[in-house]
Amino acid sequence: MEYVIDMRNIRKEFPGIVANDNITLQVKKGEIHALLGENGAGKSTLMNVLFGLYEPEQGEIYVKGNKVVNNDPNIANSLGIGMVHQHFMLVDKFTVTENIILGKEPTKGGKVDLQTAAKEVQALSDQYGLRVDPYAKVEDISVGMQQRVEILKTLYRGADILIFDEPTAVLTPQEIVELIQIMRKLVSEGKSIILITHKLKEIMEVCDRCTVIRRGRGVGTVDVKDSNPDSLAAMMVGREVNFTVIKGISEPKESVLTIKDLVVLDSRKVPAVNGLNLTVKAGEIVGIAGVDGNGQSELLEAITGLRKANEGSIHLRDKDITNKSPRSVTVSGLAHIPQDRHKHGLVLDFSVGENMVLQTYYQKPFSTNGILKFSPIFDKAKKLISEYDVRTPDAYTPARALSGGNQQKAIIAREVDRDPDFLIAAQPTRGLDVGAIEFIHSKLIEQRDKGKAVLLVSFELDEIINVSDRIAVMYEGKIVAIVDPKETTEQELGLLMAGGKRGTVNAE
Amino acid sequence: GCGNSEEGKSGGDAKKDFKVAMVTDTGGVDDKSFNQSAWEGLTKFGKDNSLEENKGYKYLQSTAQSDYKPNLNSLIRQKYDLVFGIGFLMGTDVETVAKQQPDAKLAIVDMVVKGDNVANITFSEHEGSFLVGLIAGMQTTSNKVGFVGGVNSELIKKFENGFKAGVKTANPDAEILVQYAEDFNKAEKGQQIANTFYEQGADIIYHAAGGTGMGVFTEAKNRKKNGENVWVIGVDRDQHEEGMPEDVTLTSMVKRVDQAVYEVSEKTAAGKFPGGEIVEFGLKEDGVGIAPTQDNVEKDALKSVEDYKKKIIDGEVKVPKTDAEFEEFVKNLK
Amino acid sequence: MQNKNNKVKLLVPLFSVFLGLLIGGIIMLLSGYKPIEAYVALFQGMVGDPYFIGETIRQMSPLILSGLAVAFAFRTGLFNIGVEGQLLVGWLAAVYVGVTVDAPTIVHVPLAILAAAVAGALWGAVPGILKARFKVHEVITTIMMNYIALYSTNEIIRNFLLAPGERTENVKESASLASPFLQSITEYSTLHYGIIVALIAAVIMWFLLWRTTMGYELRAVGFNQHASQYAGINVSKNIVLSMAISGAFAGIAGSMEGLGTYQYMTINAAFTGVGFDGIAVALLGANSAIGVVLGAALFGGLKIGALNMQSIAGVPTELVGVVIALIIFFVACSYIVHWLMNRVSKGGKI
Amino acid sequence: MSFMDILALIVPAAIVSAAPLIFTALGGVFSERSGVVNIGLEGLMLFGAFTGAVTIYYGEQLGLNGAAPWVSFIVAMIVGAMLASIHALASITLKADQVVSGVALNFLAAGLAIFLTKKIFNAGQTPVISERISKSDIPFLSDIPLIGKLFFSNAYLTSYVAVGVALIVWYVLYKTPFGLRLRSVGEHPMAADTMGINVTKVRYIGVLLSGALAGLGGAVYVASISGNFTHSTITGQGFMALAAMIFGKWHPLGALGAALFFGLAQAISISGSHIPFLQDIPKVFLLIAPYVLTILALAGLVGRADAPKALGTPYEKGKR
Ligand SMILES: Nc1ncnc2c1ncn2[C@@H]1O[C@H](COP(=O)(O)OP(=O)(O)OP(=O)(O)O)[C@@H](O)[C@H]1O
Ligand SMILES: Nc1ncnc2c1ncn2[C@@H]1O[C@H](COP(=O)(O)OP(=O)(O)OP(=O)(O)O)[C@@H](O)[C@H]1O
Ligand SMILES: [Mg+2]
Ligand SMILES: [Mg+2]
Repeated sequence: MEYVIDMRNIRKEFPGIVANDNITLQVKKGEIHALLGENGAGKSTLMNVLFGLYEPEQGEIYVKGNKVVNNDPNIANSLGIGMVHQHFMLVDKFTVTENIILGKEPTKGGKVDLQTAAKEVQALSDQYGLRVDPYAKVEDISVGMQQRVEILKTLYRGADILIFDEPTAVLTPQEIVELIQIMRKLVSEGKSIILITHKLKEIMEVCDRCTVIRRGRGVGTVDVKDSNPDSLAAMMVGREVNFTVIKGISEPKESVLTIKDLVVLDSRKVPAVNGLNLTVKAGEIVGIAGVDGNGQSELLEAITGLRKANEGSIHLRDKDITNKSPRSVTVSGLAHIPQDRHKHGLVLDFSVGENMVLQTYYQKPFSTNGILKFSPIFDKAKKLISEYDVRTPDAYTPARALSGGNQQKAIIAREVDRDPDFLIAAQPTRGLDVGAIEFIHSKLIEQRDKGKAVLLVSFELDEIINVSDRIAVMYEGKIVAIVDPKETTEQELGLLMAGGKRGTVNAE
Repeated sequence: GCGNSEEGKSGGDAKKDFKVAMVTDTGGVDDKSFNQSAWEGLTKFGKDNSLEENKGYKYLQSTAQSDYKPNLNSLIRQKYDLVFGIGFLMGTDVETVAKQQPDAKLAIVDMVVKGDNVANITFSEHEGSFLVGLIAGMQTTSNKVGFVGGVNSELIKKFENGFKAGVKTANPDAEILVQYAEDFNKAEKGQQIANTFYEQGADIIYHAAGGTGMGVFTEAKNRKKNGENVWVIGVDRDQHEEGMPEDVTLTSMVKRVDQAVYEVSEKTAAGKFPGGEIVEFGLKEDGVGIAPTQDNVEKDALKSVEDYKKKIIDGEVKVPKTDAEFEEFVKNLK
Repeated sequence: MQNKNNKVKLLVPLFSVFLGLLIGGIIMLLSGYKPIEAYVALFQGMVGDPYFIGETIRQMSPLILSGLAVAFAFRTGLFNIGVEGQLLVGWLAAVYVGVTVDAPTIVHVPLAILAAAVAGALWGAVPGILKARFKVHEVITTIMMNYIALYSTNEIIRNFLLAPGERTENVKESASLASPFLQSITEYSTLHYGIIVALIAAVIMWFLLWRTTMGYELRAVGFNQHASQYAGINVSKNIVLSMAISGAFAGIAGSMEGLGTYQYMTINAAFTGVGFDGIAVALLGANSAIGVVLGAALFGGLKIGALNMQSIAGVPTELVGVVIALIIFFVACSYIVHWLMNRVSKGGKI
Repeated sequence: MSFMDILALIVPAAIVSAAPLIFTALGGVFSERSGVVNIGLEGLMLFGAFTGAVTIYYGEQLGLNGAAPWVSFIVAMIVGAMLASIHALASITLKADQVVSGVALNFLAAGLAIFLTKKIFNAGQTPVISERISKSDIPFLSDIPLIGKLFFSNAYLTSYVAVGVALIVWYVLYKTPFGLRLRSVGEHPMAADTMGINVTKVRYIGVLLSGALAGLGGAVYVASISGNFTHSTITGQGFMALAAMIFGKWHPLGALGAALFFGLAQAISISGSHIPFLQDIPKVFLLIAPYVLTILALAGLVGRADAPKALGTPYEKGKR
């Protein structure tokens, strides 16, 4: 057998749904094998079966030629399989070292030998170029470093078959570049990798072969060098997909959002936004490009009233909304697709219908005199569900039961439907498949064309360049440059985001 | 659930048909205190009159205040000729039930309520406490004694003032420390209060504090083990056992609820139910007194106890019940 | 589908009660009592005749209210162990108004209940404020507030309201919930009009939570504070409000005792236990209004019936505590109940 | 009274009354650090007190003499762990709501303990035991000036055992592989699972240990303070231990400190009427002082306490 991993005819059911239906996946030694499919296609499920978290109803698994019964991550570990999960499996309050050695702790006289462990971690991280601070607490380190910790966890256990479930969804472009280098290095040492990603560009760049699944069934496996993004997308979705965002020329009008000399402190009381100026006009999409941690979150929180502005002013049209409550900012005509949909965007235990009126429940017709009116609420919800193609059994289903993509669509439906003057979209497509991305981009542009002002914050340079009419580069709490997307390149943006200078920069 | 109790010739003189029962307060029938004592009295009465337990005489236990009325009612509905409510907490319930069921005969211990069909049984705790106070006053070597109360109330005040009067009578120079735990069930509080008292030089503590008093014993035993000469005076019944094996119980002030229950039952069975009356059990009636275990009490103290017992019974000495009466009493001592 | 779900929802508690009684019976058997006789007495003592029905209903009223208090807080993400203390201050407030105010019944009773609600609400709001403002865990503060309530109410009675018998005066006739009529039809049980108040409160809780914008906000904050803040809901205000409303229910529970069952307040040597029982009632009733009413009926009935079981069959009342505990366990482990029910129904078919 | 005298009055008293709370709160730390809420501490402590009283009583009959209390501690720990296994079964294996299960445990323990007492002794309470843990001076240490009198004289050996156990728990939780695993299971059980840790097993151990320590707390209460078991021996101490655990931020040494703080506040409250500058304060204020002080301390100094992240959520493999 030439395959290190050979999963045959895997079937895995969840109550009411077949997540994997007769899927076969074969991975060769030393290759990077892509696993592609829409949101909810069953990729993570298949990998969890391989990792021993789920037991399949049917099918066989061969690892390095031997048939295995793998119903425990311990067995997977001993078979040399390691997995970097889509949602990180890290204990926030532990240090990097503690997270890595958990379950396989070196001891000295019955006591965890942290010193030796940290040394080992350091050595391992040097070997593969995975920069981490062994003594830092996980809650204090960047997402990129957290991911490197996840990788180290698998290497520490001697894994030679690594599963990466959507590793790049949460990374900045720089971090993605680093990760790709790391993956190459790992493969060059004889390890094999299964990579799940929605970014076709990444597949084209690093993968050798690609297996595509659709709605729980295998569509096929192709050699990447014989394919192209269009064909992969078509395989995955079952139809042609448009990548280039179709949009007309923007016709900016009056200023809607005006920010002057804004200073915002972060939770450690250090200025995260430091004298920022920005205007967004009606009928344009302004994209904010920047490396994570340059004050984007604090900026959005200050605009939306979730965080106090220490200096400066924010105006929505003529209205001063500086340090106004979220409610009054919303009422003034702002809508906000938040970055973290589970934390801010939805009350997961509320029904989809109840979530659809999260900011408007107290207004007519959803309530009168403090009494909720359910038929208008659910009528509205049903309308939005069908208009925005939110896949949910009905409006009464808890939001928790929806997939990430559909949760996101529900939020967008709610925010756009309020017909705001000004729309903030923060990482609106993170983790979504190409079909869903296409839909969301078209909605943003539709808003612009209706004469609304849109502020897009994203770590995806592709998205920023494709969707924005103007790009504001944010660095260390300031807008350091405004560039025209048609006249810039990813390289130039990357340089500016890293604090580099361009000839004449005029932050308006 | 009283279908099987035979409809009978009630009110007859024949003791065979006489049925008597009691309702305990939340302390339970074996609280080693007045509930238990009442039940002992009732049991003795039952045995003496060859009644059958649970048919001729019985008790019902209450786990909460709100159980009192249902329990009283339940017994009346089962046609008991006399029903005792044990403890002043049941006073109002007894009063209401008596009003609603004018044919029933009830008795309440430690409390006086309105109603012609209720016998009120009270005790002169202050008189008994006076006697143990005398002993404490005479036997203290530090001239300092203590009193630990459960919850500050009119009833417990009788214990306190009687005790203080006894101490002052025997030993006008003695200092008396007083503290209420505001709880009948917190042994650790009792222990801490006792600790504070002993630490300040008291050598005898009288407690009227139920379960809280267990902590007083604990502290005394600890100290005795470490060579200190300290004592506890028990309450309600002979608490000699609580003081063993270190033998810290000096003596106890006993309250003969059994005696009272027995007597009232007997009277009622004989057709002389003291309805509407207050039946007071004092020294004279042997309703209160010092415990039979007196080994640790000195001879002259015992003698003095006998003297004053007589004086109190004869009305020569009037023992104070309230703070005001105590003030008055002390003034007159000088 | 929906229908079947509802059926299961009802069957699980019923089956749990059955299992609880079954194991309770086994314990009785092992310890030498007669389970059948005991259970007959227990049942008789719950609903056997008008008197017992009256007592059971009377026992239910404060339990419904303390259960609602716990359930309401639970629904909004808070654990109120302080119902006991809120109940005590409510009791005192109701009795105070009942004793000192002169007014016609139509005014006096609502006024006294309102006083209880306000007192309970204020007492409950303190842990709410501490949580909203200082992030102090409400479980600790509510436990502490219980003790403070116990000692303070006792002291207030001792200093300002004392009547012979370590208690306050009786409330005036005009403030009393007691009903000679209800008592006479139930053979002089302690039944009073409080049950009506309790049932109205249950409807209010349901309506508040599920039909008003206030309830929407409270539930949203209970589930997800961040999203609530994002949606413009004032999180701190809602935490305080939730604790205050919960406390108000608890306070009214106190007025059941003060205006109905007792007509006065005693110096309490210990907690009444009604507040802690409320936790069990709320959990038995799955924190829903109707569930709380049913849970209180079961709980109150068993407690009252236990007295008769003791009286007739000689089984200690504590056994009912064991049975109640078992029932709560089985309700909580609905998983195993489902499994057993499946076994039984399958076995029945074959 | 001099300041030293006051301290000499208060500090030993605080240490004496804190021991049962310390043990029980440490039990709470084990359970909750593993992610299982334990409202049932009260019931576990109560049953421990019952077991302790019964064991000492029969130990005396069997002639164990001074060993009887110590034997009772071991028995109470075993019985406490057994009782806690019901909570573990319900809340870990059967995925019951942990609060509900804990509340049920409290009812069960109270009902069963009194029921059994009545069955065994035909009385509502156990007989008073003679063999107790007694106060004594700790040799040498009690001779240290100042400190010796405050911390090492006239104290129960069990109090020092409690402090020692707190240190051991700290060591176990923060220095050993088992501790690392237990905490990881309470923070992020799925992460632990993917690292090959048996979440169910670790949580069971956590809950059983909580039962053992709470049982010990109850038995120590009987052996050193109350001397017998009645229906009102344990009324609220378990909840105070729960409060101490949260006050101490789920940390063993924090719980130790909080329990001592409670003891100290209680001692001040009780001795207050004999301390010169506190004498004139109305009694009721002294009475509620321990509870008010706790609230003030929490609001002013301690503030937010972060519970273990996964506390209260049953772990189901493959559920997100
Ligand atoms: N724990 C679960 N319980 C029930 N159903 C589940 C569970 N996990 C997954 N599913 C179902 O299995 C299907 C496949 O889910 P899976 O997470 O494998 O998708 P995916 O391909 O990884 O999607 P994405 O790209 O969004 O990560 C989903 O549509 C969902 O309905
Ligand atoms: N708790 C749950 N109960 C039932 N189904 C679930 C649950 N959690 C997830 N699912 C199912 O799993 C599927 C995939 O969810 P998943 O969270 O992987 O989506 P996603 O797009 O990857 O989200 P994210 O953007 O957060 O990564 C959904 O279709 C959803 O139905
Ligand atoms: Mg996935
Ligand atoms: Mg995803």
